[in-house]
Amino acid sequence: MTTATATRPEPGFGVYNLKLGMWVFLLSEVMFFTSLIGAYIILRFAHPEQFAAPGEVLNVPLTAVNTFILICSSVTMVKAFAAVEKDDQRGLQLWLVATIILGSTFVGVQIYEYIHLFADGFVPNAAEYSAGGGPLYGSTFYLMTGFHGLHVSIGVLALIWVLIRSMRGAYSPERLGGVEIMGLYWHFVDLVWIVLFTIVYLI
Amino acid sequence: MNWLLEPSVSTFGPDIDQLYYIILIITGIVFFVTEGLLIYFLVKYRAREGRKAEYIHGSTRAEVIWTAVPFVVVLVLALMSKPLWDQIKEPSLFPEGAYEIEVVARQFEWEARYAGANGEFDADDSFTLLNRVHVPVNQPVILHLEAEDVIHSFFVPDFRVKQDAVPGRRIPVWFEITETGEYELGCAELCGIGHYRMDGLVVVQSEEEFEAWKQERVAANGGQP
Amino acid sequence: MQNVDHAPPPYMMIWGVLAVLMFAKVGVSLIGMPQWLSIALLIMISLLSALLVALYYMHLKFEPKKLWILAAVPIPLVIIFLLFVMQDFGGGP
Amino acid sequence: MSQTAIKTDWDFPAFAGEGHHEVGFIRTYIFSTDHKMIAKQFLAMSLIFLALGGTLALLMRWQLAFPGQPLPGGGIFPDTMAPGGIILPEFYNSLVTMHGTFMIFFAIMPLLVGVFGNLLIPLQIGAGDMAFPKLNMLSFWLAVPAGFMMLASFFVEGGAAGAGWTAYAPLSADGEFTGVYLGQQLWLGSLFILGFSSIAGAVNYITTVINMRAPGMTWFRLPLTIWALFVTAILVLLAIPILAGALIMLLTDQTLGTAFFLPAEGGEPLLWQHLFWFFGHPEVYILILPAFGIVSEILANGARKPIFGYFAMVLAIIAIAFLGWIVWGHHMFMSGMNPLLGTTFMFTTMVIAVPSAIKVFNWLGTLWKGNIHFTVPFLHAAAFVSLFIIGGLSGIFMASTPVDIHIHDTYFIVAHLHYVLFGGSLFAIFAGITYWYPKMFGRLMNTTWNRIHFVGSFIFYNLAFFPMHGLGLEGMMRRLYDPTQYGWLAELQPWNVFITYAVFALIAFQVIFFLNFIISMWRGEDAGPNPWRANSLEWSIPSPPPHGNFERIPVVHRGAYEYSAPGWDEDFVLQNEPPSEEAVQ
Ligand code: HEA
Ligand code: HEA
Ligand code: CUA
Ligand SMILES: [Cu+2]
Repeated sequence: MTTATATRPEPGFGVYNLKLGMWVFLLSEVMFFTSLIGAYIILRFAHPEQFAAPGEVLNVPLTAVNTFILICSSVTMVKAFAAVEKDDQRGLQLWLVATIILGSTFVGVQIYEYIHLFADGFVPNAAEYSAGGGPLYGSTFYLMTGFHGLHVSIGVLALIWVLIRSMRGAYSPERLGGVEIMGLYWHFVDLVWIVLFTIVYLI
Repeated sequence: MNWLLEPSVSTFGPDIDQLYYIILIITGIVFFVTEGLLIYFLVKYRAREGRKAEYIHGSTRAEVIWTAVPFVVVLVLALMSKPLWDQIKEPSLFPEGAYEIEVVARQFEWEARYAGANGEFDADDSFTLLNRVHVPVNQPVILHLEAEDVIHSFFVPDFRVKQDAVPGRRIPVWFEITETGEYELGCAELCGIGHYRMDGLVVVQSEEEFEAWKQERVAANGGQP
Repeated sequence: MQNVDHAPPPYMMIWGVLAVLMFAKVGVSLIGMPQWLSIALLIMISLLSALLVALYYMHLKFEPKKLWILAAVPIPLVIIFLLFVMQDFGGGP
Repeated sequence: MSQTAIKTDWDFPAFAGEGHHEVGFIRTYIFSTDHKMIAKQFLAMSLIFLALGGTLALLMRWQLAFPGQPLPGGGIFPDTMAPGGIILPEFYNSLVTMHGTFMIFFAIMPLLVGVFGNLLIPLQIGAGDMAFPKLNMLSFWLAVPAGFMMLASFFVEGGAAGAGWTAYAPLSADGEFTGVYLGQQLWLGSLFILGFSSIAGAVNYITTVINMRAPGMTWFRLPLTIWALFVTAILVLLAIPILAGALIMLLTDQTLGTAFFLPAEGGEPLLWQHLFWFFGHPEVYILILPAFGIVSEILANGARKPIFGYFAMVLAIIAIAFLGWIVWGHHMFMSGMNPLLGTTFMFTTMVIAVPSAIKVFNWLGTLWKGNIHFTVPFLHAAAFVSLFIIGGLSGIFMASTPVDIHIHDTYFIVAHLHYVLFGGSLFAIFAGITYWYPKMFGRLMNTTWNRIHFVGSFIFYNLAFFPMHGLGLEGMMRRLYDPTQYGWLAELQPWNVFITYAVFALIAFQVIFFLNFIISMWRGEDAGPNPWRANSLEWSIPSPPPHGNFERIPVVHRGAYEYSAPGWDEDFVLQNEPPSEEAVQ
């Protein structure tokens, strides 16, 4: 028996370890965001008077654009993966750079939004902004968007790391695990934002 | 110290106790059967020279039986519990014409508020008591539990009554006591340093005594709430 | 994935669909329709978008069935949690 | 498919089976990526916390038996804890909280998941190491700072957290209520970090079990330990993040002025309870499922008989894990939760007794017609069965909502939780440690002392915890600094004294275990590869196994419980033993 078949998982999932590990990790992320989003939904049900209608406090057009940017970054990420599948090193790096730029833009816009909201007095423990008064709106808003932003920021750092490795020629069609799991994480963060954007800004 | 409960003095107390005894008997049987079998097998099948264990992998029929029987048993227990639970805790089923008192918990005391003649808790002739609750006997009583700081729990063992008082909520509890007397009240939810000394007294009085006592309190307060 | 046994996924098309869906959501939210309807629409659209991301960008569509099952494990838990807890706060169906 | 194999070996720094080279002291003992060493590291850490948790329990028991009397030698405590040796109420609250926290998060959970998960998963599935050895190392080295943070909280101003291990808000959400500020925040931060550790471990376990099983190791040939650990890992993976989210919200309530759980500003205390118990109930099954696995393994070994109803056992594990997600409300029957929801949770809670019944009866079935050898691990495993039955049956009382009205938050609950956690989990851990000690250290523990430890533990454990049921029925509340404050409890005081004496004896017997554990590392009898004449793969290789475990990846031919199979001379047959010609297949 050759080593190649011996290390092959017997029944297994037919998915290599790193990818499986990333998927498994993302499941725990689902639960993490569930607890944050769940808290938001429940507090909003319990105290509707503390929450403002869409657009009253938050800048929906700006964030819509920002959402669009994040969606674009997902397509550039998937393009990077498609490039490495074809051993297109240049394409890989270009698309990665594009993703990094879009990702940082997203974080930048979010920081800009935070600064404005802060200036307007909408802080995590703000009492003035919402209809009935009370800090729940600010608390939940910053909690959810903040943790999402943290995930994007970590993603950008990881992307930079992947970019550096790609410039050292670390990836090829046979060795693209690093790009693929990076993509999984990135798309997941995008997916979470799609949900967050809807329930935080639009509902 | 034993498996029997102290007698209870509320109307639903004996029902709770009865349910408790039913569960005690069922689990007691399960306990003796399973532990008995365990010991029996340990003794009977202890290792002996030259004997081999039997090569048995299981039995579908046995699995079905010991899945189905416990399932039926616990289902019956749940079905027996449900009506009693609803009777005690479901506000829409609370008895009519109950005497209502407001009980506010705070670190580390209980404050009972009695409504004035107009039924308001902040009327001129309403009054409060500290660490004491007077209630009439043989009449349903509803306590509206509130908490000012942290969660406390209103617990009168002899009544089989327990309910958390949660800040920000107003939670009704009802009971009807069948014997006059003084009963100790405790706080069952950890509420800080003084949790262990948050005791009080529930005084159950006959209808007349209760009315007289109330008049006395109102008079003593001189109309000051 | 390198022995490509399926056509390359339509990445750009998905991107277009996602963008359209996103702006559709903004539209739904801004034009005044009954709240229950807009909430229902918004949730449906965002779940659809999320599904597209998972299926195409995260390649779930091309992964073994077993991975699907694994990935679906949290979903019932999330639903159960929200449904149950909402009962306790005046919300919920 | 060969390309898939290439992709598997992608260039992530350390991959299983890669490091067959000599490594230095630090890489061997401290920053090791070898799963066996990590298991031992977890073992050392969690036994220390077990001992610490036991010490805290001792202090609590002193106070409960002799309230207001100075603790012998208690003068060493600062005046903020126990002036003149007399324990203060705030210190008592910290003791209860930290006792629960240490025991659950830093002793039992790492023992079951960290130790046995790391030790057994690669060995029993026939893999060289975990899927992600570096991540595994990280998992341990995140647990250590978390532990230090938790310990440090005793020494900060205001003392350690004192809101119970359940940290009910708003008591825990604002230092004003307890006088504990930094201590509570350290508690929250520590558990948050520990959460990362657990999730890292869980990702590793799940990936490893799915992908790295040796050829022939199909799902239904796995030892039940692996099934249990696998399902447990899924519970960890999904439950811990819920706690993490809740911890963060509580932390910001404490520090940033948010108000998730502070009702004065609109927050919802019950939201904390829902989040906590949505994590917390799966957590208690995290603390019992691996114990189920260990016990199944050892009962079959002791009885020299195949496990009864293997398939049903697997299904029961999965059923418990799933049902465990929909019963959390049974901790909240008295919380003011919607009564209808209470009814729903009562039904689900009752139903969870069914898969537990399947487990119990199949264990009994395993002993039936066996040929039972009373090895020390077997004794502990049998004790587990008998004590888990008691703990589980007391759960039925609490599951019945009307009965829970009376016993909620009383010592009945304390009795229940110690029956399932000590009588259950900890006895299984004793079984597991004594059983796999040779695989970890190459030597056997001293059997005589182990027997003495077992008998003493079993007797005094029951004497200590059984009377608590009675105390609870009489209405003695939990987390009660001084029971004599209440008239109806003062007369029960002799029982508290009795329990405390039993605890003294119980702890004395644990010292025997501790000494035996340490001394046997050097003095123990040489174990040989398979001292228990067991079947699973770890027994086919030397004790302790070399780095990389298996010389060649084994090929598995049968399930893990082929004891006393006909056609073999011995009453066991290793899973990787090739089928013999004569053997009746
Ligand atoms: C390892 C941990 C563990 C395990 C396995 C369990 C198992 C169970 N627990 Fe327990 N529980 C805890 C740990 C655990 N628990 C802890 C730590 C707390 C307190 C938390 C705190 O507040 O600090 C707690 C609290 C707790 C409560 C809350 C009480 C209260 O605060 O008021 C309830 C209520 O329903 C409950 C129920 C159950 C039930 C029904 C089971 C079932 O799974 C048990 C099933 C087993 C059996 C039933 C026995 C075997 C079966 C048979 C022999 C078959 C025949 C049986 C019948 C027909 C009935 N538990
Ligand atoms: C697994 C969990 C576990 C274990 C093992 C224990 C063990 C013990 N527990 Fe506790 N306990 C809890 C989990 C546990 N507990 C929890 C979760 C709570 C609720 C907390 C809360 O309300 O918030 C609680 C609460 C609790 C209370 C209620 C306090 C109150 O409500 O006021 C009491 C009171 O008597 C108590 C006592 C004890 C005692 C005497 C032991 C004894 O059995 C201790 C015996 C000592 C040991 C088992 C350790 C000795 C071990 C060694 C020396 C081995 C070392 C070996 C090496 C280092 C090689 N515990
Ligand atoms: Cu109030 Cu405990
Ligand atoms: Cu539970």
